[in-house]
Amino acid sequence: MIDPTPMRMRDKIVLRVVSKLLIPFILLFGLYVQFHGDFGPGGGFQAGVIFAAGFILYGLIFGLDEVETVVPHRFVEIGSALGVLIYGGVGVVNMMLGANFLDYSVLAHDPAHGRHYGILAIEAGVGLTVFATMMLIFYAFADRGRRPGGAA
Amino acid sequence: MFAAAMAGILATMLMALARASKGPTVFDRILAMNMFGTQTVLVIAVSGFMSGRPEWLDLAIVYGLVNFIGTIAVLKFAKFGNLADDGRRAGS
Amino acid sequence: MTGLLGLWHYWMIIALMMVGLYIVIARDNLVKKIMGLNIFQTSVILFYVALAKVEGGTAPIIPEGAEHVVYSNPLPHVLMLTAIVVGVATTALGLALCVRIQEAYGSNEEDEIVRMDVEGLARRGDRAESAPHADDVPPEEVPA
Amino acid sequence: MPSIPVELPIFILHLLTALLIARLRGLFSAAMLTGIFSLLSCCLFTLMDAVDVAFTEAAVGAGISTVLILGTLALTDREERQRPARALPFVVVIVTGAALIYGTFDMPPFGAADAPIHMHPVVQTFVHGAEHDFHIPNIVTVILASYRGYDTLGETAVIFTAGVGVLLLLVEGKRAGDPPSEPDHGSDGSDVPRDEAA
Amino acid sequence: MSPVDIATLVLLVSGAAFCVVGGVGVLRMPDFYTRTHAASIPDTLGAGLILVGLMLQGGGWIVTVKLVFVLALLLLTGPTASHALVKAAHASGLAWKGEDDTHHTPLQTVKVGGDDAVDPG
Repeated sequence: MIDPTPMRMRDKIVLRVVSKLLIPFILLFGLYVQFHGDFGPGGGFQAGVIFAAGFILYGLIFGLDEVETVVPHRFVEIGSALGVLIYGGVGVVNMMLGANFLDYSVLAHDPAHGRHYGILAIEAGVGLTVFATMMLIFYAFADRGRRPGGAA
Repeated sequence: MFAAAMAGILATMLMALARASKGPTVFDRILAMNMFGTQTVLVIAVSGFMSGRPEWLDLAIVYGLVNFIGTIAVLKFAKFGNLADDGRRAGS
Repeated sequence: MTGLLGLWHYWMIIALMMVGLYIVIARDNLVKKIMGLNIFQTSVILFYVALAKVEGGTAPIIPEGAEHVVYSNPLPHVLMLTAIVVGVATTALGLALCVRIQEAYGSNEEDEIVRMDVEGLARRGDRAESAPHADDVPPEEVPA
Repeated sequence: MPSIPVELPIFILHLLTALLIARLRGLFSAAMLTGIFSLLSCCLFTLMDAVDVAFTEAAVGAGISTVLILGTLALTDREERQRPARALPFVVVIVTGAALIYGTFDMPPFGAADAPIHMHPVVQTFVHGAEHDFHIPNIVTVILASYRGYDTLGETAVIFTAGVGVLLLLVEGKRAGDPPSEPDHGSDGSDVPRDEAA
Repeated sequence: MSPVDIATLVLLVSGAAFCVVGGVGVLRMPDFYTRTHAASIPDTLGAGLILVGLMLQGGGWIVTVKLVFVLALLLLTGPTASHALVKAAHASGLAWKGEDDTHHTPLQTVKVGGDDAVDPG
């Protein structure tokens, strides 16, 4: 194509400072959405995507290598499976405690509290899977884009 | 009064869309897209007050964030042709 | 006929769906087809959400100290919420397929890919004219 | 009907955006317009009381989807080939649309409280249960995580499977445990060293 | 109508007016750089006025706090995006109206015509 551009994304100081300022808040907001999903709009699906969006912003500004050191490939690959495992595991724990699969009322003495805990646990599993899968997909596409000869 | 604000915002959205349609350069489209995103945030904020349940401004925050990320991604793609890193390692 | 005019939401959604369908069936570029599928998907989601709306209702989140509040139907919302996330995951899969097709054929246009496939098959047929079941051989990738 | 003045212009903008996506040949511009399209559908979801759906669409549609399409365009052709317009798709689309609109004539009007979908007792069970059995205000979360927990488990598994599929299709010859020296830039002389950050 | 309502009305209408002005500018300005100038009006002033107007309407402190967050976010990201956009456009050699476009050196990697054109015409 064309010879390398002299100015890289991370050399733009305004962009760099603003995104460094913004990313912690994005992640904090993701956690808020994850754990406030019982009371307002939100939940695991949304929180996972917002979390992934924060890291994708980091990767866009600072380069793929940087974000791969923060969220390694291995973590992403294990995490996307682990989330499903947490979800199913909560169901199995319920069965062991004598209730039906995914009937959370036995997780605490008060059935309402047990249901609340169960919902929090499986939302965490969903969030982990969604976050890890989105990162996985982003890595897969972006990684292929930087292979020599990989680009069309 | 909310309706008046909403009408203004919707008119602005229409004009931004017209600019996104006309172009002529890709940067004009990115500009229109960014502006459109801001107007969407305002639509959500105002419509929450119109419907009488304004407590879902979380949505507006997400819109703002996502709009910024989308603009940066589009910009990076326009400049470097990929999303991976700074174009140094892209196919030469 | 105020009854019919009360349906315009659905008509808008159908118009949207038809735009998506047009892109899917009329365009040859595979990435564009996926964008069309996205439009189609959004219109289906909109349709479900429109079904769930109750006039005078509010979002299905119980406000504090609520008594006799009318909520919109939360069930379609649940179905569509998961459908969106699954939709983006499957879109990613489709896009990955597009990338592989581009690498194998050097093109992302459906008619060119089909032409290459047919030519590849014909060449194979010439080569293995005497061999039985020549058609069973899967088409190999054709260099661009 | 107080809802018409707000929803109608947004529907029209939505439709215009979709037509614009259909018309543009440049895929990069079309990818940007999908972002706008998704933001507009979020607005519609919010106006139709589906805040959770709008939340998801905002996070997914405008952010991740755009990034993914751009990532694909980095690896594929960026422009459609010019082709003469064909008549058959138009006919198919118009006939299908007419049939679907004819089908809506039997539907209850938009927002009718006595539509069959709202009459089913399961909805009241869910709403009542969320309030009294769970003490959780967000009914959607309750249904998602508890009443339809199996469904959500399946959906989560589908997301995981799609991720595995993308991994199989796009990432090759490298395992998670391998040292970070990818085979990509081993022999490449023009390579930049890793610790260039300073 | 209480004084707060009147203040809200004034803020909302003036904010919407600024949005419309920005929209007209984006549509009518002659080249990309002037359009950027117009586009930053709704991003900052228009959005700011409308959000402050909504804050006056209240609805609990949490609503106000969230509105402040939205406003801060818009004020942070809008100018940043505009800045990055203009820098990218300038680096890619996009000429402004009246500049003779013989001396600039295009650096863009996306070199396509048609809808994705980097240079007009």
